[in-house]
Amino acid sequence: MSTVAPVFQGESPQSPPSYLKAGHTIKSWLLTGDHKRIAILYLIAVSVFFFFGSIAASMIRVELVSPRGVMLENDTYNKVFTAHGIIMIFFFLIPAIPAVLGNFLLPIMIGARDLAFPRLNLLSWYLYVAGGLCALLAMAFGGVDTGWTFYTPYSSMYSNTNVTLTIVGAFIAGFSSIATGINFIVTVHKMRAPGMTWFRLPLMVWGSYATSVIIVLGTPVVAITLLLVVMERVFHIGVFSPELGGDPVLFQHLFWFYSHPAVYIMILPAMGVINEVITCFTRKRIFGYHFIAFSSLAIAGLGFLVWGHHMFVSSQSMYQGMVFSLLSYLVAVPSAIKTFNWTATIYKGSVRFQTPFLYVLGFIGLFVVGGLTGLFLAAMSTDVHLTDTYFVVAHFHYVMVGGTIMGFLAGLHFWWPKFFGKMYPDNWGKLSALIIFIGFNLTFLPQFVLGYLGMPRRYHYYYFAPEFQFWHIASTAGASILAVGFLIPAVYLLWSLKYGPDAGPNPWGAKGLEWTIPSPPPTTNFVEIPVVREEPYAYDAEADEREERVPAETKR
Amino acid sequence: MKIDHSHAHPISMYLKTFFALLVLMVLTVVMAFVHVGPEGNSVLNNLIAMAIAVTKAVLVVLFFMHVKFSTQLTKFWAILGFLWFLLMFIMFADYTTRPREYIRGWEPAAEDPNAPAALPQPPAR
Amino acid sequence: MNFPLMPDQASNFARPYDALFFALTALTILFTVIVGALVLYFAVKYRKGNRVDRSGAVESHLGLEITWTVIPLILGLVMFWWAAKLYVDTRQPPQDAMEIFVIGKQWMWHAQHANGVRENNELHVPVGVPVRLTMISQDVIHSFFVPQFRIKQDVLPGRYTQQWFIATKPGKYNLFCAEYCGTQHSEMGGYIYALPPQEFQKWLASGGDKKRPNQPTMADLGKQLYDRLACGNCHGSQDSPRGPSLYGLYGARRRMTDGSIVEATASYIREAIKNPYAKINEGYQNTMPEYRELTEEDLLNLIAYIRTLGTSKAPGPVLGNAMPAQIDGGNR
Amino acid sequence: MSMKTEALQAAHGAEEQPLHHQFEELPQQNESYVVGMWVFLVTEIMFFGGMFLAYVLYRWRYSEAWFEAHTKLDIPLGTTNTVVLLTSSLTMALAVHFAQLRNKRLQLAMLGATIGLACVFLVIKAFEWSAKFQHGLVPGPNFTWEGLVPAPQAQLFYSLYFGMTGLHALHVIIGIVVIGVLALLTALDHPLVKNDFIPTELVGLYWHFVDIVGIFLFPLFYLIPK
Repeated sequence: MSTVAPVFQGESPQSPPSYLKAGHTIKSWLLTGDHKRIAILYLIAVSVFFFFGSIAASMIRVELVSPRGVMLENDTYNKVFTAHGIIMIFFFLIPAIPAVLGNFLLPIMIGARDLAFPRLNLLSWYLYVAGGLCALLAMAFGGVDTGWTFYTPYSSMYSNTNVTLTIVGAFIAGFSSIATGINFIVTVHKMRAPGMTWFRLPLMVWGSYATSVIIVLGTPVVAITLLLVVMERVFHIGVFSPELGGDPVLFQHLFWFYSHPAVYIMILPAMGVINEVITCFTRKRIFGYHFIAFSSLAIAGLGFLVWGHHMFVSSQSMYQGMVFSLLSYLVAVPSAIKTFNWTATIYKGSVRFQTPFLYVLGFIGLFVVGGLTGLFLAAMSTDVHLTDTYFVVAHFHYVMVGGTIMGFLAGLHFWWPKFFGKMYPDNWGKLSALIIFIGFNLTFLPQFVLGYLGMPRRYHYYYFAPEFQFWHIASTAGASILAVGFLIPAVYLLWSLKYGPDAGPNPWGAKGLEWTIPSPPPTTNFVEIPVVREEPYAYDAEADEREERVPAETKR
Repeated sequence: MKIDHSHAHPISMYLKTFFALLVLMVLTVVMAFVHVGPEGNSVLNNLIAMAIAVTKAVLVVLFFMHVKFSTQLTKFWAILGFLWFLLMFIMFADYTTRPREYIRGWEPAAEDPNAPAALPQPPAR
Repeated sequence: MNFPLMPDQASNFARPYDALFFALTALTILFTVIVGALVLYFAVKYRKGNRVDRSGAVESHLGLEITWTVIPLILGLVMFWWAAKLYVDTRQPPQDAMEIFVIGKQWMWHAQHANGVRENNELHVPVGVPVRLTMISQDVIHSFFVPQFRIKQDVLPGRYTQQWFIATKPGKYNLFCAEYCGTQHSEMGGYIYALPPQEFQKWLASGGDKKRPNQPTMADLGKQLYDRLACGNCHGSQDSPRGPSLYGLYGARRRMTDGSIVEATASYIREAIKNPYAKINEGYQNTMPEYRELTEEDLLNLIAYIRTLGTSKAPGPVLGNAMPAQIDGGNR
Repeated sequence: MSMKTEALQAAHGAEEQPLHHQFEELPQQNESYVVGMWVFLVTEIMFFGGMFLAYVLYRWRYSEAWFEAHTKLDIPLGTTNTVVLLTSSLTMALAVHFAQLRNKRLQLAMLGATIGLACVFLVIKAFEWSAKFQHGLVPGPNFTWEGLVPAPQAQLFYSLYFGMTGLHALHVIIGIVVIGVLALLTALDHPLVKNDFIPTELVGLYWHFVDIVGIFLFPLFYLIPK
């Protein structure tokens, strides 16, 4: 989006210092109100949690190589997969894109100096860290073995592990994401620059807005549900245990009322990132802007009406199951719309195969598989056989890892030069994207077969059915490739911070307000609030090609 | 909007609202002891109690919380929460239809002429 | 090491299930290939510097949008209908199904045949005969899963759930617990043996694997318990002032003190023993003690015995699968 | 839009409401805070909503037990408490009113009255609860129930009673702290609240929400028809 605001070409002497240089003390970071610094704090924190979660994942994969296990005890294994689930979902996938990329970019994209409530933003980071520490403490000292779903009555009456502390951690982290959600909603409503109408917003902002709405409407419900579990556990007063007169299925209803929409909390921001990256690297306007924008809201709304498809075998009534199955098919449509629109966006573009775009290609491929295998689970009778098996595991990893993490990496590679003003080696980036894509498919395609064969999830041993072993070995082999794929970016991104060439304000030749300001941006983002006069994604592939202008693509 | 005085409303508005709330308060207590509707059926009483509570809440929201005088945006968010809460009641589709699930054949197989003869007969005595 | 691709088709549900599964698989592959091929083709054809016609690109096209909204929608609705129909079948056991009772507990499956034969972590069923499992859990939620039969049903504490199937092929199949239930969740499994009917008959008559023929049936055990607990003191062959008779109770409709009509199903009787105050027959006081210490196995035996005391003449459709307290409170 | 903070303040003198650095103008700032508070209240509604849902489910399932169990609650005390809460809502609304008029003395008086009424509410609640403790109506191993309806169902009623009124009381306590801090800052002319009625308005919104929860809890627990 071009604006009347002056476009800086690098840091000129009169421009204010970058946010990275606005103070060097630890205090200036830990007490900052600057959304960009908070985003960096989040980036560090979620990376740490991703690391812990990955360690747990590796332990699971190694353990399953043999039908009788390799190194872990029953209980340890249960604690490890619970740790993997809780860390990855509550402390990585949910905050990853909104709190890192969204925090950094949302105000800049709409032409604001900061989020509406900077102090609340900082508070949300502290809540996140506090919640994460609670969960880590619980896992370090004794562990927790309920699975991330905390199903009652196991979690409330039977488990002898640190359930309470873990729930307190998830509870606190919930308020962290609520704080972020409130901040984003108000910011999008009230802080847009003049001329930045709703339909000029970058689609990532639409995605973040829809996500925030889900967070605000859903998270409190799981918070109260988990609180009720703690009450039942600690005081033996409760509403879920049949011994106390309750109904354990009520927990599942309340839990999935949030936790199904939570899937969209994880995937919608990633879809937003894809819109930004795909337009830049095809030099095309997005195809079907309005359809993509409204499909985000449709997903956010419909996503609240389909939670029962997690419960087809839970003994909920057959009639309720049918309603939920039907609605689940409806929610598949907006996702299909997005995918087809992205495909049409590439048509007649001027495609540049650079690292972020490779991640986008990976995202589309994996998300399509992940989304379509969701149809098996929304169909009532196929779900009966496949639910609680590795098919489900494979399905949601395709959506969560193939979708959210690919989206996160695409965004991280796209905006890394904006974050730090440094460029990473593109060839290493491409290599890692390729390795991740291959490793991912090797890991999780076999799990579809395993699930169909009947391998239940959360199984430590499978000596009852040793024929599963081949597929487990294949999966573990893929996982080791995937691990290497994740390590490479960690290395070269850190390397680039010190040794990377300067990126300049707009290394990709991208449109959007964030590319009109220096990299890294100054603390107040804009010297003067820009006035937006153009439609979003004002790319022109034809003109680009005609001029045969090589966009400011950094050579290294 | 430059001067804060423009936000202020007359004190009488708050007092009137408060008075209305007290009246409704008395009404709801009285109605709890007056049975309405058919014998053995408390649906109407419950509806009345909830209607009064909702009215009170609306009064508080409109006047004490100034939503009557606020922007469209504020109104939207003020309404959304109360509406979305109602969505959760979808789960009653489960609880109300559970007993409707028709399960054939709880009779002992011995009395069932269709029972396969080769099968073990449950003991008949 | 072998590379299995699909589980055996060993029940009546397996074939129709697999038809749907493969239809969905075909759909998945089709759309993945379409989208993948288009994306790659466009990306390569329109790569930077490649001299191709780029004119006339549009940024929206209502016809296209409607096309790719409606086609997935229709396909989705077809799949929904197909799957829902199949699902309804799996939830409705035929009337003549043979009954087996299953109790899940941390961490084993316990099965009881009506004639008293019991098995742990194994279940023998006849081929070609509809079998209905009535299941309950003694502690946490478990899930009864037989991949080769394509069936799975959660087993809940405090409430009976059911599952039915017809085994179609003799053999040995996996039995898993599919709902995470604690430390030895992965070892809470075993095997299902589908036997030809005659063989099954023989197996059952010989007292199962433990070879204890002529052991007491479930109803016998129930009778013993009934006598030991002296239930007959209040619930004799005639209604007494202390309690109603249990003769002809099973399946009968009774009026409760709160005016509701309750149908005496297994779930109701279980609740009435464990928690007698929940529903009280009209004309009686709640003088019955709570028999909370009875295990699920005891309860099933008692119910089996009460069933032998006769059923009402016209049972009518029985409502099941509801929550314990209001199960069969039915007509709210 | 391009008016800068300094220019605004210069034009209106020190009396002008302060403009925070991330905002461009006062109406934008004021509405942002109010909308933000309302979005927070939406989360509060959903938070209490989960419990209300459980309440409705079990009341519908165990309606008789619910009626029996509720007869042990003290209707006069519950009524008094709800009136106390309504009155505190009025004083809070008046506190906002005087904040808008920049009448610091009356604003502080109204905030003080609100805190006082909130404390009265808690004291009455404490009396109610301690009576339940004495009668063994606290859910848990020591729950004692003599009545026609099954003990587990009555216990479920009291679980939800203590859970919901407890959560509500927690909100009242938080409210007392927040109002106390607000009064302190106002008394000290702290820049956060000086010449700005929005903080008082936001605290007011929160307090009225607590009142609304009370409005619903009262008939749901104390006035259950047969």
